[in-house]
Amino acid sequence: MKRLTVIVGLVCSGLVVLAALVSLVWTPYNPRRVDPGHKYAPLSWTHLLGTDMQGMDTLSRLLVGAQTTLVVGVLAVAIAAIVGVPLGIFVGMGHRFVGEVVARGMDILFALPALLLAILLAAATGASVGTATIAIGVSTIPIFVRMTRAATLTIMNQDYILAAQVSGTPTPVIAVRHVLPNIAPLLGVQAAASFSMAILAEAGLSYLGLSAPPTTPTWGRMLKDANIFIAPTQAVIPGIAIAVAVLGFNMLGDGLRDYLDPRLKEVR
Amino acid sequence: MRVPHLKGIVAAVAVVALLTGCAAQSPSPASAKTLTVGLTLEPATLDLTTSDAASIPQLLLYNVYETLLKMDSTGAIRPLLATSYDVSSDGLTYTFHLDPRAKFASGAPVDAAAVVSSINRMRDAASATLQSQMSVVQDVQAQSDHTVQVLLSRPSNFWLYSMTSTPGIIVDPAETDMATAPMGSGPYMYDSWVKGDRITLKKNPAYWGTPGRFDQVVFRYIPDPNSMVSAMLSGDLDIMGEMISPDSLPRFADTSKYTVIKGTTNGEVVLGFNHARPVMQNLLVRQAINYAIDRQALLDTVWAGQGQVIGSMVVPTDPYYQDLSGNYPYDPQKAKQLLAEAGVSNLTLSLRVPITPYAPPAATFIASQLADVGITVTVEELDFSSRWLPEVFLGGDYDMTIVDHVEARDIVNFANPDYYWHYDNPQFQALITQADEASAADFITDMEKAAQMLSQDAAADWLFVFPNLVVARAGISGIGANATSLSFDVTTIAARD
Amino acid sequence: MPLLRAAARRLAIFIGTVVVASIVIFLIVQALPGDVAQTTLGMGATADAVAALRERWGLDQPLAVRYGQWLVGMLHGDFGSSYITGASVVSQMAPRLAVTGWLVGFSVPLSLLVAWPLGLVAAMFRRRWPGAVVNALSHIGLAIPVFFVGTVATIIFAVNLGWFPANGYVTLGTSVSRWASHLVLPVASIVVVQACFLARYVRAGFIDVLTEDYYRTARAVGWTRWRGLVRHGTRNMATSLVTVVGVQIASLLVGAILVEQVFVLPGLGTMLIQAVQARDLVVVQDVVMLLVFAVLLLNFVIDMVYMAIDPRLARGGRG
Amino acid sequence: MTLLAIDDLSVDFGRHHRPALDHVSLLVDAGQRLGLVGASGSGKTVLASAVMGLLPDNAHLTGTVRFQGRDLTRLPDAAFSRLRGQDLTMVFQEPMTALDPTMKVGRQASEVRRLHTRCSAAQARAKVDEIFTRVGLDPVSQIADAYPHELSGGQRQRVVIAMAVMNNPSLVICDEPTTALDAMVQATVLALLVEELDRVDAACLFISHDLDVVSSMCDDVAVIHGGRIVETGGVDEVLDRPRHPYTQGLVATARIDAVGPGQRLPVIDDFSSTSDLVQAASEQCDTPAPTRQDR
Repeated sequence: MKRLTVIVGLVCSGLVVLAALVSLVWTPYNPRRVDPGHKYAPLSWTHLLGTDMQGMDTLSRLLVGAQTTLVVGVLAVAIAAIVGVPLGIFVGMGHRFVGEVVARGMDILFALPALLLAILLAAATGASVGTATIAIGVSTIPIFVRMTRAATLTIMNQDYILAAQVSGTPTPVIAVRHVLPNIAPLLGVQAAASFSMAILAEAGLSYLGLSAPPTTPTWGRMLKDANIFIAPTQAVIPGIAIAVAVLGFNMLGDGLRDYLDPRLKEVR
Repeated sequence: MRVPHLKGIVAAVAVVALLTGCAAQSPSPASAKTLTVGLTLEPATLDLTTSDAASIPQLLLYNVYETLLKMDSTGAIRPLLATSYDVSSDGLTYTFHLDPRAKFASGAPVDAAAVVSSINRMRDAASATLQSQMSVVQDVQAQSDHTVQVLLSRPSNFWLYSMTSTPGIIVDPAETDMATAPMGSGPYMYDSWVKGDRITLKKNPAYWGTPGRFDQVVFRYIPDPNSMVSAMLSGDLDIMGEMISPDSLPRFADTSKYTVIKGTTNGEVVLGFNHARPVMQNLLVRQAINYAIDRQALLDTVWAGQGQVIGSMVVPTDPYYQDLSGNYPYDPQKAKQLLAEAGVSNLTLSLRVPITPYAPPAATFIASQLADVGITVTVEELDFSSRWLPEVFLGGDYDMTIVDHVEARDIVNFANPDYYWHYDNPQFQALITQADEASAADFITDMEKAAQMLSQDAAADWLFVFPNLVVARAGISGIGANATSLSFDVTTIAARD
Repeated sequence: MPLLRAAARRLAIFIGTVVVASIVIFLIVQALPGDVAQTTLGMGATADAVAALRERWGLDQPLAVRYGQWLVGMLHGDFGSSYITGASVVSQMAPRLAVTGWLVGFSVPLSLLVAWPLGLVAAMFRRRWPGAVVNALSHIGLAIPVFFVGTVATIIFAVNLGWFPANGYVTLGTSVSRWASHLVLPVASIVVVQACFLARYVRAGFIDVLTEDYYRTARAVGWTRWRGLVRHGTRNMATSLVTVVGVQIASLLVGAILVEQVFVLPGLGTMLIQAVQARDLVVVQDVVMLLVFAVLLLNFVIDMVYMAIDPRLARGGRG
Repeated sequence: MTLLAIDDLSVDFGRHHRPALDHVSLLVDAGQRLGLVGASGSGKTVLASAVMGLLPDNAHLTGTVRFQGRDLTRLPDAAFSRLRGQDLTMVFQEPMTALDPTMKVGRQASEVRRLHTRCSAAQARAKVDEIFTRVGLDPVSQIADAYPHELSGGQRQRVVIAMAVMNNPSLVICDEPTTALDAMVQATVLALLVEELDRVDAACLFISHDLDVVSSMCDDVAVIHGGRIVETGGVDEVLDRPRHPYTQGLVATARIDAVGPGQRLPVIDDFSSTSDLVQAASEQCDTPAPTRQDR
């Protein structure tokens, strides 16, 4: 079952990546070109997934939308990790007081979830995929800080760290050479989980109009703009795409964790 | 054994039972005495003198506040608080004869003193729109208890017309808080406001004219098109006051359940050009854009073919309407040719639109069609009040934008070079002033000329006339087909059951 | 008494954090571009009118003064007045808070109620098909956006079946039955997603318990698999779940906005969006502060609850 | 009279793993105290878990475990649970973790009573007080009201023992009950255990790696190695004249006092150079392992 989780995760997330890659070189139609005569075309061989209210080909938009999905996920996780991991390690290795201050700072940041940040950010500079990504990324920082800090604390109790400290290895070197490699697998798991959460959050922001403009094909936007009464398939298709992407990266993360977590191996 | 979760389970089961048990009762409007109307935009304030958001007169005009004169559904001026009026031959002095029966919901009479104070209130309003509409008023005086005389500084056809709308409302002199407690003389009075959801009006029991048919009228504000349609389909609403997803109209085709009312409004959906931008000052570019957009296809795609294509800033209910929609037929080749002639290539234009049901899809459509003739369009959606207003409308930071100009006879805005289009055409300005001061017959011909001038100059691209689309459940009657004023007028609406 | 001292220390930290948060929020909100005076006056604003309105609303005073007024006001329970309507923010916020409160208040316990047995089954049968089914379901439920769930629920239960109203809200005071019927679909939509989320934590918590020696002891003294797990697992699992539930409540306070939008509920989230659009900064500031305060308070309460649930932590406190 | 009869019991955790128990047969008579000796990983704990029915659910089990004549391996969980804690109980190695950290120990102990005996909370509590006093937990009321983390290791193990003997079981399985305790406490806890076992007249399967402890506690001993019982017999006989090479090694390494100064300390491998050899040797010995049944 562990293996099944990883396989499903790989297949689903692989599909998203594949769609994004394919869309870079080929889409059946121009995803931004309206076709007034073919509004709400049903699923057919000419339009495999039909067309939307503007007569744009849904499959083409779905493929291109995968790009945005991935970019949002990658950048949001990158923001969170680039800020969160060094901060977490620093706090984990450092003084208690510093740790307390950072922890309270993270409490405040944690109290400003992606939605709130996105609303404020959109108010300041206008809504775009960029503001949505930043909001999601920043709101994910506390998760990375906390996880990194906890993992670092565990590592810091290990004898080889003590040995390194006794032998006078500078702290930054210990951080890079000993701590980082040891928490890397955990970071991978967290990244996968945060990735899927970022995709879901972006869809939510799109739904509230806090992300992509109407001309940019994104899945959340397609779902928001679909007329569920007249062309329900046009709402269901991006809905499924979002679910597949989230499911894929979630299961990937879960599968990875099960492999890494020894506690789950010997269960009485 | 003590099971610690038992209590929790029992409580939760009780809650579930409560919820489902309650839900078994009918969720539809409680009684026939309540009319529930779904609208889109909730006002931020009810104070007409500080904000000129159309959502305020939509709710209050005619229903709560009455005007001296009223615009009926055919566009004709009818008496309301004033039974009649006289105009002096020089067109400078208007004398209004008030209906002696008229009184406010508070019981106070609508007398000359009240009218004078109200008109002065409008003249002093913070809203610049009101100020400019009332700028021709030189003096207001009570002649007798029921006679009011208004002196204008110059003759103005537009002024009398505006008196049927917001500038003409008569506010109870006892009014102290227009923002949250409007007081007028209409058949309904303000009752309560659940912010973010609904505003409730209740019947004015002492109304001086034909009383309202409902004990209360609930206006529910539902910005999302799908949610609005859901509410109508599930029976939560009696009337869907604005059909903002016309694609869904087929769902209301069953005439035994629903009545679909189609009419017209004063709203022109305008693809506005920023004439302050050098590239937009080029007539050939403006004309090329007009040729490049297939307006009928746009209307069919974006608004399900409801509405009507026009060729200028004039709607079919205006007395000076003429069909100019054929001036720029869809011709991408011609558009390319004009662009080449103008010597522009690789043109990139910003299209910054407010978040409304029509503008973003129209923008998507336009971006695609302009891409076909080689113009790159970057579309941006802006929240109307917090971003579109300051940045586009006031800040002038845009190349093109799309807005439904809902005010009646707002062609005059093209005569104002400070208006956000920055269209500065002295000939046109002179023509408008001439029309405003002209006799009734000359007014029409002057206005026809003005409309033609705008079209030839491609001052904008008039996409279509915004239709009045209302869906009511069967049994509701009295809804005007055309929305000639900003009001969603419920005073004439009745329910059969 | 160490427990009391630990609590006092946490209280002090909590208060300090709240003050810092208020400064951060004040600065963020003040940094928002746009002007409430201009926004209110709309298309017809003149420079003079805007300036006059700004002066009337005290917007021309220096930042520090306005922050001080705001903070002192809040301590007295006065959250200021809306620029636009002049109504006190507290009076506007209270009904909104009630809506969001009902949403969160119903959906969190109900989610737990659904998640607990699901997680229990998934843990006990983790190697067999019931565990796999629960696991798969929770994965799928978690992957579907809540607004999509809400939309589909509306179509099925309001439009097609007509069991519940499609959207909107009726206050408890107006009619209890209509209030309840308006809450069913929104709460159910949240529960579907939240239960899936929580079920995974419940499952993980119970699996942890299954590996614990005290569970073996419980079995050895005669508890059956299930009853032993319920009896000795729930409380231990709860310690790890408290944080998760806290995070859930926190994210729901704001996250409910999606459901509020789908079901047109006049909750805090909708209020915030409207206030931001109108640039009614006093309201924005207060709503954001309220939400942040709620989350910080929740954190604080969780710490306290931890000390209560797990007596071992009374001494050390949570990491 | 045979109380517990393990016959041809094999346990493995998945096809790809070496069996944890390999065709084990063992008898415990009523009142008998049988020591089970082996190194870590030899299968001692698996055997105990198999008897208690507490193997993880990925374990695959063949053979029979008869207790009072009933085959425990086919007993449904509910029926088995009525047996556990009543007739068949267990004392665990780690007193630190064997008790629910979130529940007061008095309540945990009284649960054991109420699970198997129809009685009121007060009656159960009285019983707990009685047993706690007996096992030397003093002051009783204070300890019963304490959480496990508030007690010392020795106190906790006394609680566990109290829970094990609460219902006068006929068999108590002790899995290294004193290993985690320091030497001083070990002796008193062992003495207490013997006393309690005698009082309730229970048989005992005493698992340990410590030959001294086993020889002081038990009448008989079985040696387990690599999942197999390699030797069984009376304690003195097996320890004085070990027959199986592994047992010889075990005995020699335990008797370091016999090693002269300057001599290298013996290790198990001196007696069976590789584990393969041990396997081979044990297979040469007749299977099942040599058994000397004195009674």
